[in-house]
Amino acid sequence: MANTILVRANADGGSTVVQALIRHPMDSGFVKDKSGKLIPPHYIEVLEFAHNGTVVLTALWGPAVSKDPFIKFSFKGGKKGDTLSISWIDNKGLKDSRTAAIM
Amino acid sequence: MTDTTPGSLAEFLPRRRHVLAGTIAGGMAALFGAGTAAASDIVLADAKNYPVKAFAQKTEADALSALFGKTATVSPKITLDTPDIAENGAVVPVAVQTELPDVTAVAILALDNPFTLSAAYRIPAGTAAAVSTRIKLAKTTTVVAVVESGGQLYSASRSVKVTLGGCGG
Amino acid sequence: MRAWILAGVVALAAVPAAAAVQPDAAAAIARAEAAAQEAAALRDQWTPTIAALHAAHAAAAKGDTAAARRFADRATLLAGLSIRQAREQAQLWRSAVPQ
Amino acid sequence: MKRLLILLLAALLLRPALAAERVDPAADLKAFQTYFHARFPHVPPADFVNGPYAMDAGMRAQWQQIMQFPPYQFALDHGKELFAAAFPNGHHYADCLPHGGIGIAQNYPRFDPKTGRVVTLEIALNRCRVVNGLKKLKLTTGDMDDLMAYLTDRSHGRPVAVVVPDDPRARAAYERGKEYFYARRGQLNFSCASCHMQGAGRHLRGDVLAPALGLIASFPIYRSAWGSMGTVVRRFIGCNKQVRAVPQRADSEDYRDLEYFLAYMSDGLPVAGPGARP
Repeated sequence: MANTILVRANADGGSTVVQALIRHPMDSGFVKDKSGKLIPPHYIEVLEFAHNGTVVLTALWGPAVSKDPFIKFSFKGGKKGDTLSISWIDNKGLKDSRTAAIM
Repeated sequence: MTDTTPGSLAEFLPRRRHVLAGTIAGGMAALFGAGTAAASDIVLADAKNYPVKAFAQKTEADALSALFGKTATVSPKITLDTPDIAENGAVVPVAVQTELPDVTAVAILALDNPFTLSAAYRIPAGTAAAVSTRIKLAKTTTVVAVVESGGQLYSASRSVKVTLGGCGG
Repeated sequence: MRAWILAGVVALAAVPAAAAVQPDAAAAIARAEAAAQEAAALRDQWTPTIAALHAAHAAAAKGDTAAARRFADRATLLAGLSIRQAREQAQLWRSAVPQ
Repeated sequence: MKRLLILLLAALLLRPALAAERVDPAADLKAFQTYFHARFPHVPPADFVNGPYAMDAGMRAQWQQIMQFPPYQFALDHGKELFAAAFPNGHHYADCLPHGGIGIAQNYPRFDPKTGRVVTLEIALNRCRVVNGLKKLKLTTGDMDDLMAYLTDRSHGRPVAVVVPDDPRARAAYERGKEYFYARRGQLNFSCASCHMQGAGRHLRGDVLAPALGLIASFPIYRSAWGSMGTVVRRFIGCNKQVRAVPQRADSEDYRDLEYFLAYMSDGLPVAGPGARP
């Protein structure tokens, strides 16, 4: 699978601003396909960000989060070159993770 | 996945601030490349505690009860930023921010969606009590932001008009 | 624009009466196909024309000749309207250009 | 015989009338842009490329939030990879295009004097594939969007500079595109102009109709209604269907010429693609 996680983490005056975009259909279970059949729910349940091994945000998502979901938050600390790791797992057990350097 | 911890988020919050539940099987952790172990192991552990029930509720009270085991009071100290009219119900930007102290969680609810709870965030110490995300709205609805601060729940709400629902094609 | 839709609606309403005549579905479908081809050649085929044609074929395949004829006549009529539109617009479009 | 003579005579008589409608793209361009500037005096000329967001403050605010991390980012990254990847024969897309394909999107569509046809950048990419023994890509969705997102991004901010050369075939193509834009079609009897000139800035359900001026400069777009990327041809097909007209083929002369006309009408405006729309 191609990379599903895009992340921008910028250290800025003692805190780090994180923005991430995840490629995921986030099917709600309420939308029908062309043949009129309901597309079963398929969505990210948990998304986690960790900075140097410490969790800085846990997102618990339901099917009402938009397709290709976006999240923005910030945490204290973090400097250029530090490692941020991002992982998600969905309701079908699919998962992905990646690390990014703070800019 | 089952909801192993009723009223989960509240208990679930303080418990895991630092890395790695020792309960994770080494084999699972090995699925991920070196260097990414931290978040990926935790995500697996948290997935076991995913609050399925909270995401299946149809009212604000039921969702909050399932997630936090308590009810919220309205607070002027929460800023909820949503568009007045959503350009497309499939992608509605929502930003929550608060000046309340000791924030441990933020939740976003859409009262007229099929299921009320859209997203919940666990906010560890050191993380700003401010998140922006994008959610789907099925129709015109009240969006509620809930903040857990000092063990209490507070909320703020805004109405969002939706002309093009987020449930259709 | 409203006149067009109105013309379409009025004409459509008139169709069922014609269908009361004992149908010759094959001939009606052939007429509809010819009209649709002419519309296509003018690059102004309407989607409802194609939908009506499909419905006519489907009805004919099920042996419902009355319905087949009704749908075919509707397709012929819609194609006729689109042909008229295309011919008129071949000149009229210029009047919409800002000078 | 007599009838033939009459026909000939009639044809001769009609000629001056046709000649009076001389094709003058430069004059059209001026009239077209003047029309929009007069209708929307508060919209800065370069802002027309932002379509509905130039007309509605509430929508603009949402868009600006979404653009913090635009949903086309995946397409852009993937497009960059696709563009850089070698074909099985070792050649690249860059070998087929002027300036290696970088910073050229503002010049498309172009009139190709060899074939006498209009060539969009999408079609140029497909030609490159065929020359190198590969199958054409779909012109509407998928890898083509990603490639276009990347190439358009590399022209971001450059003024659209589409040329209608002094070649009767080019002028005819331009004129056909113009006709396609202004002629009403479909059961709803709408032209492109009905919505994107007369209707520009008005609300249609939840949408604000984008002005035709600058419309093309934001493509390819990530459209929330699609939940994916689409080329301008994908949008043409959608517009045709919305007015209940059977769409043309994606590589049809009609769409090439229409895109040619529309792009020329946006000459001078900055390339703003890839874009995000509701």
